Amino acid sequence: MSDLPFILFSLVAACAAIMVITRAVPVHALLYLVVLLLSLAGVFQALGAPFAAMLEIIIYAGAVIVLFVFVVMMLNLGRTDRDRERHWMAPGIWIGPAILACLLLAALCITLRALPPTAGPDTLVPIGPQAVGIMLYGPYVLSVELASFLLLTGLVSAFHIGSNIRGTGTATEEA
Amino acid sequence: MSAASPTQALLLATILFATGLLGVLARRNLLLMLMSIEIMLNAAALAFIAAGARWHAAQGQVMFLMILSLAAAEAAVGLAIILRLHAAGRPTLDADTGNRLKG
Amino acid sequence: MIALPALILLPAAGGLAAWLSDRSRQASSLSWWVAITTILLQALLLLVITRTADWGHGPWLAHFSAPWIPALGIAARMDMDGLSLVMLWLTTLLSFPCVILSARDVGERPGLFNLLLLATIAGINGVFLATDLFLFFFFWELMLVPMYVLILQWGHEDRRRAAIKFFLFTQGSGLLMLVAILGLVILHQHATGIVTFDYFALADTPLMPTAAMVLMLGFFIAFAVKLPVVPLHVWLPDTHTQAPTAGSVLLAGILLKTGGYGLIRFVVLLFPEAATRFAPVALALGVAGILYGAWLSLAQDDMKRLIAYSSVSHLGFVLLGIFSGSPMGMRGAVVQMVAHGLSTGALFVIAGSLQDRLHTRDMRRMGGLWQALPHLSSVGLFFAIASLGLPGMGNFVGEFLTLLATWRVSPPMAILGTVGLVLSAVYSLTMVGRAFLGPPHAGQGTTHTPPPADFGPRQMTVLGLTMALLLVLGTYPQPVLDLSLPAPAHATPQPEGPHP
Amino acid sequence: MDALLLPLIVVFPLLAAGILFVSAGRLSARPSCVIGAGSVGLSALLAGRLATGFLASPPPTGALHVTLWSWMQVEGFSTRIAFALDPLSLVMMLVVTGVGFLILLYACGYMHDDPDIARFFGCMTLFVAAMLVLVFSSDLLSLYIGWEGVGICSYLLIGFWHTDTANVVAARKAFIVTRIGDAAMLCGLLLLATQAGTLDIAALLHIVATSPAQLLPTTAAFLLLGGALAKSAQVPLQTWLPDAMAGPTPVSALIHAATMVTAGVYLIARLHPLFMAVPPAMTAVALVGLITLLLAAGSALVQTDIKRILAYSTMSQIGYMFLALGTGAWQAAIFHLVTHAFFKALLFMAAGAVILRVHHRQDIYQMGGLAPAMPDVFVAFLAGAAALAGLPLLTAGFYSKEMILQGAWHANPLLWAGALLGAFATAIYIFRCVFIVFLGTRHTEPTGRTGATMAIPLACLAILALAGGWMEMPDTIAPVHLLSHLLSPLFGTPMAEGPSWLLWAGSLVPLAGVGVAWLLWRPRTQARRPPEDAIARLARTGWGFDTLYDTLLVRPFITLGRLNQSDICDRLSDATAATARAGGRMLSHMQSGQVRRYAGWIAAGTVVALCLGIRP
Repeated sequence: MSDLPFILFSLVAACAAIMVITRAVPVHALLYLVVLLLSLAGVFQALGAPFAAMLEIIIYAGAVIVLFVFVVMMLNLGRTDRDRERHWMAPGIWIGPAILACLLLAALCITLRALPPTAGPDTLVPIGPQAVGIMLYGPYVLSVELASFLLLTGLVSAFHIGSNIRGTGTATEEA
Repeated sequence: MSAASPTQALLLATILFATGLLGVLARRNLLLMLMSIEIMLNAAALAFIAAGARWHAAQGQVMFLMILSLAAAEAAVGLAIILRLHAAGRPTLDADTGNRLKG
Repeated sequence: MIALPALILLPAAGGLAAWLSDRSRQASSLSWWVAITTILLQALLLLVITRTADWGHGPWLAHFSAPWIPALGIAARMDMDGLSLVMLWLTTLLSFPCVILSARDVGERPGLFNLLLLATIAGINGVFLATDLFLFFFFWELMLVPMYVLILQWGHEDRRRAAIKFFLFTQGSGLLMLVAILGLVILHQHATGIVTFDYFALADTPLMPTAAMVLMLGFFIAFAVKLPVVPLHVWLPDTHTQAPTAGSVLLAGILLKTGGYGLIRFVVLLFPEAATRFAPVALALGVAGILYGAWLSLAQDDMKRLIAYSSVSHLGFVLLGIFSGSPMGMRGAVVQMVAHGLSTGALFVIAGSLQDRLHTRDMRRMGGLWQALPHLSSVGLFFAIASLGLPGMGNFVGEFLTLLATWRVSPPMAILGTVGLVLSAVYSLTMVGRAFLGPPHAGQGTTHTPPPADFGPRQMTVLGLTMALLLVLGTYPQPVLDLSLPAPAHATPQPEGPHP
Repeated sequence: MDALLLPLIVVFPLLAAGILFVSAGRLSARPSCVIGAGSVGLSALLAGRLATGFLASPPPTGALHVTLWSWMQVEGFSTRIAFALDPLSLVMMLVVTGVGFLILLYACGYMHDDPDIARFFGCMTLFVAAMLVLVFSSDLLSLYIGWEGVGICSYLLIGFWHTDTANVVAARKAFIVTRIGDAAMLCGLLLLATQAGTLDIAALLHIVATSPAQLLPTTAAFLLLGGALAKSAQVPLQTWLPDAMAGPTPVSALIHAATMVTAGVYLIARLHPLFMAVPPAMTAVALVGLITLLLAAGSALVQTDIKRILAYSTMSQIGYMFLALGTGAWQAAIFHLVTHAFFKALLFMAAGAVILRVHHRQDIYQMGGLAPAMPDVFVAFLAGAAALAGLPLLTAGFYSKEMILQGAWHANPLLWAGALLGAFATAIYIFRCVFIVFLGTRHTEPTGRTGATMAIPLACLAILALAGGWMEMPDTIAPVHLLSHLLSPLFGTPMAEGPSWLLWAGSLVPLAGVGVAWLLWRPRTQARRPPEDAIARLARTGWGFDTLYDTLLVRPFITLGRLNQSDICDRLSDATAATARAGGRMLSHMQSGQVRRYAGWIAAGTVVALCLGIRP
């Protein structure tokens, strides 16, 4: 197995992530997010998780991003929003968060360095959907149920929040 | 040795997580903050996948599934809230005005 | 002896009765009569206890014990020695001015007022009797809460702040004491394997010097806040100033004495070695209290604050006596506590009456009251003179004995203490001069359409008796002196003496 | 029988005081007088009875001991309320009750119209009782009861007319200044009690005689001296006495001339073996006496208030007594104490009679030429003045002062010279007063008349002031030694007399003084007011002691106290509370509701947790 795809996908993912958080126009950011997710799918593939890679593409890059796109469309953003966004992204704003993020990065890196050296096999053996499926519906069936509950609550709450959106705020409070 | 080692994948996850955090902290637009959170979730997912690869265990991908469903639910609810706020007269989606709980 | 718990239950029950009698709203003074009856019954009960006590069979005079929480070694154990008896009598005597003079004039909800007053008295009685540390702590807290409500409900203009300050200081220090109690119990358990809160058992705990010092400090700080010792006295002036008259009397007269009692019973007797090592610091604190209290007392314009700071000064002598390390000092401290209770209690009655009549405590707005209120003023003069330690009054006996005991340990401390006596003359006479003597204040007499009422027979009788007690204490203190030496903690009393 | 009489002498005035206080103003003037003066008169009668019995058959031990009850008895210390009658207390008892009775009788007339007369007599009788306790006590601690008791009575009586702030302040000052001395004395008592375990005077003196070092006598003597100085208004604690003249005149006569201020003299005489064991203390006593007598005489020379003249003269005369004590002439000190009680009480009362008739004016320059209007008072005052000046042969003051001068000569001729200078000044100032008040032109027309209740005591005291000295005479004149003989069991035989020219000097100097006074202030040369200069102003204000104490002690103390009125400790505790509150507010600011900030805190926390986690 070659390590070239992994490195390529990793570089793309990192660059795409940085592009996502620096875009002034949400749609651009979304596009970079798609790039990020796709390259992450590649990384997964390289790590021997084809099932996860597929899910990443289908659900994330597919369903979730579409959700985002719909919302951006409904928000009806324009030039003024972009200008305001630029204004919000003045260089000074970045200092504090950047320091914090760098600190976190450093801390995590040191943690990684402090891990004991890997004693496992050098070669990666792909883990197919079958193994995942057996695991899911074996010992982890309860968490599957939980996940389904979570999705259900997400659905219900999204529906509730989003319903009656034409009326004013007070209307929902009464509901 | 192979470059696609779980350790390097973890390094990538770390970088992504820090980038996502940077986005959450620096951006005032709720939509962008939500996207940054997606990045962070993905970083966590990547860490799980890498760990699964390291130990040859399927649990990593199981956890990925969990994170996936969590991200989906979170995106759904978050976007609904954004829409709601927008509809209630907050067209700028400024997170810093979120402390005004009233619409 | 079953009378000991009765001494605690009686005021509590009387208080409830007073409260209930007020609820009927038939006669407004009914609850007052109930309270007076309770106090009288208490005095009778104490007389009976004194008469039937187990004289001549060792230092402990009466005992009571009943199981309470056996699993934790907690018992409702009470023992009375001479010291307890003296303090109980002081409590009983001072409840009379509290109830007869002050509680009569309570405007709103007199029933609740009487309930709280009597509950505090019940707690104080318990503190003076309990020989189980858990029970002691229970009573210690019991006497604080009603007092807090008293101040909060019937206090003067700045009562919220004062009440909270009082509560924080005393409760915080009480917590420290609880920690010390638990520490002692745990150390005792480590040493002997028995969990008990019994005073006499805990007194025999073998302790490392460091541990003993730490535990002793826990107790010391709790009682030092109550006494009060100087850096910890800050709650006292505010509380005394803002409390209703009965509250001030009770606070100054008895509540502070629980601090002195605790220092004797639970610091010096429970940790003798640690207390001896700590004595130089305590003596210095005592002298600091004497001088600092007197100095600040001199600078006050508010009459009640002046008296409050003078309390700080007087109770410095108590600390001095307790830690002088000799029985003489201990006896002097007890006499000083009794005399201070009587004289300062009476002074607070007078300050309270002045506030009722003139609606101010500010001495800048008084002056020349003697013409309008000759009785009140002469009584005030008497107690001011008593408080400056004139020989022949109780205060002098206490001060002299504590100073004598201190002189044996450290003459410089005793000399500084006598400087405090000079200052006490200064502030007492300044108070008298500013409030009672001199030309009448411009704002008074002329503009007040009815002149303020002077003390009537009721007040004069009660205060006259207090004066007589002070004089007797000053000229013939021997009974109190004989009683006042506390029984040693190691002399375990017999569970039930031959005389029940 | 005598053992019962002794306490009764104290009990009568005490009882009277009790009745007068309890009646609380319900008594009118006449019963108050009867109770007040009557009780002291009864005491005086009993005292006379006791004295004759004592003189006729002295007790074998030299003193009559009555133990009343045990006051305090604790480990290592015990004290009793106990009385003892020995020659010294006998003399004092007679002075206190006798002069006291005369003054109270006088007060009946003087205070007749005062609405608070019951309170006045209550305080006066209480004072007499306390003074008797002081005199009788055979235990230093019960003596201390009387000691402080007379102090508080003095306070009450100086401030008797309490509507005037000045009186109240003067009373307070008197009590506090003496209280400073009392504190020193208390320290002395504490020291003695610690060292000896008892404060019984006889026991203490026994220890002094056997092993004086046990008592740390130097420290003890100086501490007790502090108390005596304050009580007897000697330098440097003398500032209270002139201000104490704010009280009614009988008070000045009884307390601040005849009895209380001599308590210091009594104390030192009572404990004379202790002082004799400490020569530096003796020197100090003598020097203090000399300095005081000169300074006070100087002040008296320039005063214009008649009562202040007498006050300074009292200080000066007590200075003589201290000088006598310091030179070991104990009999002389007590003799002068007695004669001084006679003539100074007389002077005060005569001055009071004058003041009453010139509408409560006290400035001598506003009087003038009063002799024709009130010849009886003039005669009385003249008798007192002559005795004070010590005019030879005829007056009591001459004999007692002569004895003191003899003692001073024996100790140190310089002391003698100083005392003689003082005698010269004394004659000048008192006759200045006589000439200005009673001779010359009249500035105020006197009204009224001096009643019998006031005249009789004046007459009695005038006789005593003149004839009282005949109980003790120098051998050169007549070998009469009644007092020395009486006191000899205590003090031993007095010293031999010096050369006879001492007597001549002592007789001529006062006469010279009177002559000088006549030259300066005889009616024809009387100036309206003397020209002021700096020294006169300084002397009039008591040589600046007041100002000194005020700037050095009182003001800084008060100012600092005012600054700290709200209690720095309290402020500290408030500051703690404020800090807690500010901290809470700061933390509540963190709850801003801004999502990004929360996220930031979460991230920061994560970083911290990670840093803590990776630390091995």
